[in-house]
Amino acid sequence: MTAPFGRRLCQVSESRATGGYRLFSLIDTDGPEPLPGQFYMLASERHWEQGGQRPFLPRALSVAETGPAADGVRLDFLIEGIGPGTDRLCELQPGESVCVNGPLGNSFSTPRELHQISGPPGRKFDAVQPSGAILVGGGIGIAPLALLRRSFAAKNIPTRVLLGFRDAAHSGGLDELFSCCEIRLASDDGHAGHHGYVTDLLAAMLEGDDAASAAVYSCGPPQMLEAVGAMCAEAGVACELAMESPMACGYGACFGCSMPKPGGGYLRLCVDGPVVRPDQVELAHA
Amino acid sequence: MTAPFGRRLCQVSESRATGGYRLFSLIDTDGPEPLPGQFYMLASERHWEQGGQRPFLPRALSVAETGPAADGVRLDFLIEGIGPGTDRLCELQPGESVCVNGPLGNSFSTPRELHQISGPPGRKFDAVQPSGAILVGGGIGIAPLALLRRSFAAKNIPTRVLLGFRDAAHSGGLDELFSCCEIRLASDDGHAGHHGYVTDLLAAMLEGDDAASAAVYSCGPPQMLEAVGAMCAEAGVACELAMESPMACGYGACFGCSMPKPGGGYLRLCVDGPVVRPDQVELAHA
Amino acid sequence: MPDFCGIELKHPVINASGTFDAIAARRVYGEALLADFPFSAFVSKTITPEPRVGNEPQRIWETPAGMINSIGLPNKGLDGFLAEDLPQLADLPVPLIVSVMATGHDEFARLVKGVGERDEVAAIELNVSCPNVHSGLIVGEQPAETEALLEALRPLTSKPLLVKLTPNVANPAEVAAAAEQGGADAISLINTLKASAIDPATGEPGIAAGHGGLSGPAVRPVAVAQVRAVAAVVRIPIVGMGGISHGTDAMEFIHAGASLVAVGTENFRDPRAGNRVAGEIAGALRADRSGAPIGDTA
Amino acid sequence: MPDFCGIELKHPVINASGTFDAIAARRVYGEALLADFPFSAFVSKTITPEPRVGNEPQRIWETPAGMINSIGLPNKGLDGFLAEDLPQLADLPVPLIVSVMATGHDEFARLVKGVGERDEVAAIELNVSCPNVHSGLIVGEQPAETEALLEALRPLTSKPLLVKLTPNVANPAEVAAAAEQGGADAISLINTLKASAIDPATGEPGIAAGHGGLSGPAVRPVAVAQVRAVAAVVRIPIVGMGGISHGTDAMEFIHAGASLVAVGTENFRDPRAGNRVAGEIAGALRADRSGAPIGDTA
Ligand SMILES: Cc1cc2nc3c(=O)[nH]c(=O)nc-3n(C[C@H](O)[C@H](O)[C@H](O)COP(=O)(O)OP(=O)(O)OC[C@H]3O[C@@H](n4cnc5c(N)ncnc54)[C@H](O)[C@@H]3O)c2cc1C
Ligand SMILES: Cc1cc2nc3c(=O)[nH]c(=O)nc-3n(C[C@H](O)[C@H](O)[C@H](O)COP(=O)(O)OP(=O)(O)OC[C@H]3O[C@@H](n4cnc5c(N)ncnc54)[C@H](O)[C@@H]3O)c2cc1C
Ligand SMILES: Cc1cc2nc3c(=O)[nH]c(=O)nc-3n(C[C@H](O)[C@H](O)[C@H](O)COP(=O)(O)O)c2cc1C
Ligand SMILES: Cc1cc2nc3c(=O)[nH]c(=O)nc-3n(C[C@H](O)[C@H](O)[C@H](O)COP(=O)(O)O)c2cc1C
Ligand code: FES
Ligand code: FES
Repeated sequence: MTAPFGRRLCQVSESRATGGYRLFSLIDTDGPEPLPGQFYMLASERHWEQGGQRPFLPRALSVAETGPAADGVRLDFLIEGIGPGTDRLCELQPGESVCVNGPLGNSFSTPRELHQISGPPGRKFDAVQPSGAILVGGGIGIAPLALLRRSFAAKNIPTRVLLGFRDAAHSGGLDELFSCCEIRLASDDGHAGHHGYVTDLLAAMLEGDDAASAAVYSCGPPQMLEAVGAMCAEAGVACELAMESPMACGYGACFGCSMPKPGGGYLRLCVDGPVVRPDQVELAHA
Repeated sequence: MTAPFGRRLCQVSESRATGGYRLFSLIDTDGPEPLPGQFYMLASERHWEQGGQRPFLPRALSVAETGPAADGVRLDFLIEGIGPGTDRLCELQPGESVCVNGPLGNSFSTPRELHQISGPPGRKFDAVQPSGAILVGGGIGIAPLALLRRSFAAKNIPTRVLLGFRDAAHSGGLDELFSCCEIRLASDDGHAGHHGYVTDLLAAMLEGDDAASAAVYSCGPPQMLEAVGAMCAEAGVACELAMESPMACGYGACFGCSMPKPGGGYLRLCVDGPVVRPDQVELAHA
Repeated sequence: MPDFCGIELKHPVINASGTFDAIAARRVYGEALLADFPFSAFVSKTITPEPRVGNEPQRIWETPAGMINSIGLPNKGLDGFLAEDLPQLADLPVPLIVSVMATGHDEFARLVKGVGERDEVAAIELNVSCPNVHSGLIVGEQPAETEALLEALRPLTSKPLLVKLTPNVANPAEVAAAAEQGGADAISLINTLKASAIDPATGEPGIAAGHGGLSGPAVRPVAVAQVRAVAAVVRIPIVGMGGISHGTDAMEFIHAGASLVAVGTENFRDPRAGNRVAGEIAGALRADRSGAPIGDTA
Repeated sequence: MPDFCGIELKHPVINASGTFDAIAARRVYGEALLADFPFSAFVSKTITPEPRVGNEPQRIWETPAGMINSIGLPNKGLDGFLAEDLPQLADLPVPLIVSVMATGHDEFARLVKGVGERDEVAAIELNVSCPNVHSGLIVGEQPAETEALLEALRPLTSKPLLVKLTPNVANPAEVAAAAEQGGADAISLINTLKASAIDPATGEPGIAAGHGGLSGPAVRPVAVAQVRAVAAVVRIPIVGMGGISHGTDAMEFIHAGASLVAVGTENFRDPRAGNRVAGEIAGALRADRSGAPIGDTA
């Protein structure tokens, strides 16, 4: 499946606040349904490129949910305003148009696929039947995991969800995107769930009997992904991470999104990712 | 009377379409009441300086009407969208804020003042008591004449108003700004009033007995101002023109708004104008 | 149908080197890319004699109406390019221009010969924004160095040689004239302006390398001035670039004396920018023809 | 309280030459201008030995995140400046820096002597973006020309001499080092980038002179890179400018090595930009102090 060539205009159908973040929906009349982990390059049609300062380039956003709409596909994005680009996208009003390029990038594997790829001879997880998925999200990084969870549910893949938040003001999307599923929460300030890091929850889970046959999927701040990657490597558990890097184009044109590879050299996160296995990248440099 | 130092934010209280143009009002809580002929440098507070292209500099607009408001002074502007800056100002919605610098520039003289300045010994109009004012406006140039007419009315200066428009789509501001006064219209396409140029009406009027003792005030397209200036010089009638030139700053800082003077050299239209007598500038080069 | 150095092109818009990877784009967009290929000729990313992995990230930084990049010319080297990339680029529906850079005449010669002998290649662009390892000088900053390089390379291929100028000089027209004198068939300009930005969060440069090259609409006025200056002194055709986002921008370059224009940074914002700008130029030319006469756009 | 070449300043923000006319502004804004003067020192528009009326309009052209100007240095000449402008500028509540330009050593000497002997003047800025009528070379493009000029002028006054560099060179640091060598007390940069734009309505340059100088946020990345490069080679203080609109922009220059910053084009958008940026810098420095350590900003 490829993305439609070129950027197209999609209308905003909804936009609302959720726990410090915003959730907005676009109606895409021309693109395919995206896969979990894929992203879009977005820029508001108006008041993006006129004026004297930033933003200038489009911004990468993971699709958090999708579904059929009357006239195409609905795309939901969960967004945190941290600068001029995300601030402008947080302001989107229903009826406004957005320049859209995508869906872009690769997508998450199923636990079975991941075990096939990740399992070199001698690693303990490659023989067993995968016992299911563990999704580990932090902050705004919960976005791509929402769509992943639903896709696993549709495939009857047993899935456990661990989400971490800094505080109540950074717990956006929780109710909207994970309403009908069992999740375990962690929060830095203890306002909900475990008082501490979501990786504490993962550590406990990785001590379980069936852990080695599970597959871990994670998205969140770089330090969290580094920890998750290290814990999975230690435990010999298959793992995929959805990562971020600075992106100008999103389709392999600019070479700006490079991530160091363990053996030297770089991969382009936009076309070789954004979903990578911990052994594909130098996590400490990310 | 000086302008408040610096730019300040003023709220848009109204904005509506009028015959192809827009008329919008700002509430200025800090500035003085402007004089007829003065202008402001305006830029929308939001979506002006963010993004990758123009507009970048503020835009000059003449004040078309003013009056007391609950919390300061109401400023009305009549505007034609002809490029990125004016287009953005045309989009202003009530409640939005605008960066305002002004009132700037000089203002129109009364016929008596003008006769005193313009009348060198031997010119026929300097001895007589001025018979009144003739206002000649073209297109968007009618804006500063609206306020001038009302100020002359308040001073009991007899005033005749001649306005010209290209066509119905370029007749904005007419009803709003000149509702309660007697005017003669001309239109290039004959949709209203005299079928032809407003300068035809002026020519007829300058043939009248009392013409020499009148004072002409004009604002409009450069060719029209050149014609008005020439006709008044020919007829020996005192005249003031409100002119335009490219302005980056509006307060004498950039030297971008220069207009050639007849003897050589340039004046800065923002501080030495925008109201000038035809003998102060090389009209053919304007 | 512009004729450019004997190459017939469907429209006057090509891509700027290093701003469109047709191989990656084909993976992303599939065959629609070829059906609707945005450029009338394709310029490769600059290749060097040996493979390069490119610079350490952070490599890009957004700036007012533009961006800084310090990508560091990642490429597979001459052999890797010929073996792996060229066959795929040969599939494109448009002529191929290969951009090359080296740090000495011998190395440059190896690139020009290796690339020039391939039928898939229509022309070669010499990226001269590089130091000469022998003189230590940036070739494209010195008229004499540029002329000497062209004289050395000119006999090695019958393919058109374009020279891509650096804008970071006091007098680009002198360098262009030297390139023409040395035998160049066309001049392309501008490359990026030397630039830096400081990350407010750290007080350190936002680009890991400390500085990089500025591109995008911010540089367009500099590019238009340089194209005008070069057009005043050379007779060979000019490929104008630097901040072209729309047809009106491209028309600035055409009026300034460019025969072709190249779209660079705008590709990142709109993958179909090439096609779009070509259509906008056609519209502008139609409007111009119906009104006042404009400069020669052949 | 920055100390700049022995001049005590209230804050690190001055104006860029030619972007604020304090005499005209006082007419427009009255005594409020003096009460709330936006700059910690005032730099005059560049004066020349003889009066100049300036260039034919159109003189300015808006561009993405910036503008082109070709004003042509209108000024009253040395005598007119001393007689008419200096007494009024002496009223300002801040030290005065007079910017001067000439096309030869003798003429430059006349300006430096004439201005330097006046008590109202705290320092002199040499605008070297001008041709030397004898050599035909632009002084500020040539390290040797710049050094020779400084050596000629240095003995003529005890006032601090600032050298304002042109950015239209391959290597501004070389010119800065030559200026320091010649006896300059400070370097200011950048002046405007050579630029042009075509009016879509006519196909002709929007600026009557054909080209002019680019300023505003668009050039900031170029300016920051040049300030970094110059700071790496000189020990004298640097006045950084080019596209400063906000305190964060100014902080880029301070981190890059500037002691003072100058606000230029932003004055056109906000007459109080100087004050505002000074306040924003103070805020940023406070925030920096409470967090991670940053570079020296003295
Ligand atoms: C594949 C992918 C998926 C993503 N998915 C999501 C998502 O679902 N939701 C979401 O909220 N975000 C997501 N992001 C992150 C989002 O794209 C960034 O937050 C956004 O690009 C920031 O832009 P900005 O203008 O708001 O902030 P910027 O000002 O660009 O700031 C972002 C960071 O960039 C750096 N920076 C500062 N100034 C500059 C500058 N001038 N130029 C360049 N960098 C600068 C700083 O380190 C700053 O912290 C995703 C990113 C990627 C790559
Ligand atoms: C004292 C004064 C009073 C005024 N009063 C009014 C008023 O009451 N109402 C009103 O509607 N207008 C008024 N104007 C005119 C108004 O300021 C201009 O129409 C406005 O500045 C145009 O800006 P823009 O961005 O919309 O158009 P621009 O794109 O700036 O176009 C305006 C003209 O500028 C030229 N131009 C094109 N491109 C550029 C460019 N890149 N940079 C610079 N120039 C370019 C062209 O010749 C074009 O026709 C007044 C002007 C002055 C000086
Ligand atoms: C990310 C990026 C990579 C580039 N890589 C190259 C390159 O490999 N070779 C080259 O000659 N120019 C390269 N350039 C310069 C462009 O070809 C072009 O000259 C410049 O960006 C100006 O055009 P623009 O403003 O339209 O981008 C690169 C530019 C960018 C932004
Ligand atoms: C309208 C205008 C006039 C200028 N006049 C002068 C001048 O007389 N002398 C000078 O040294 N620099 C002059 N400059 C350059 C500025 O001092 C400054 O170096 C440049 O504009 C970059 O700063 P900015 O981007 O903040 O404007 C002028 C700039 C502008 C925009
Ligand atoms: S974002 Fe441009 S190559 Fe990946
Ligand atoms: S508009 Fe700047 S000096 Fe008149």
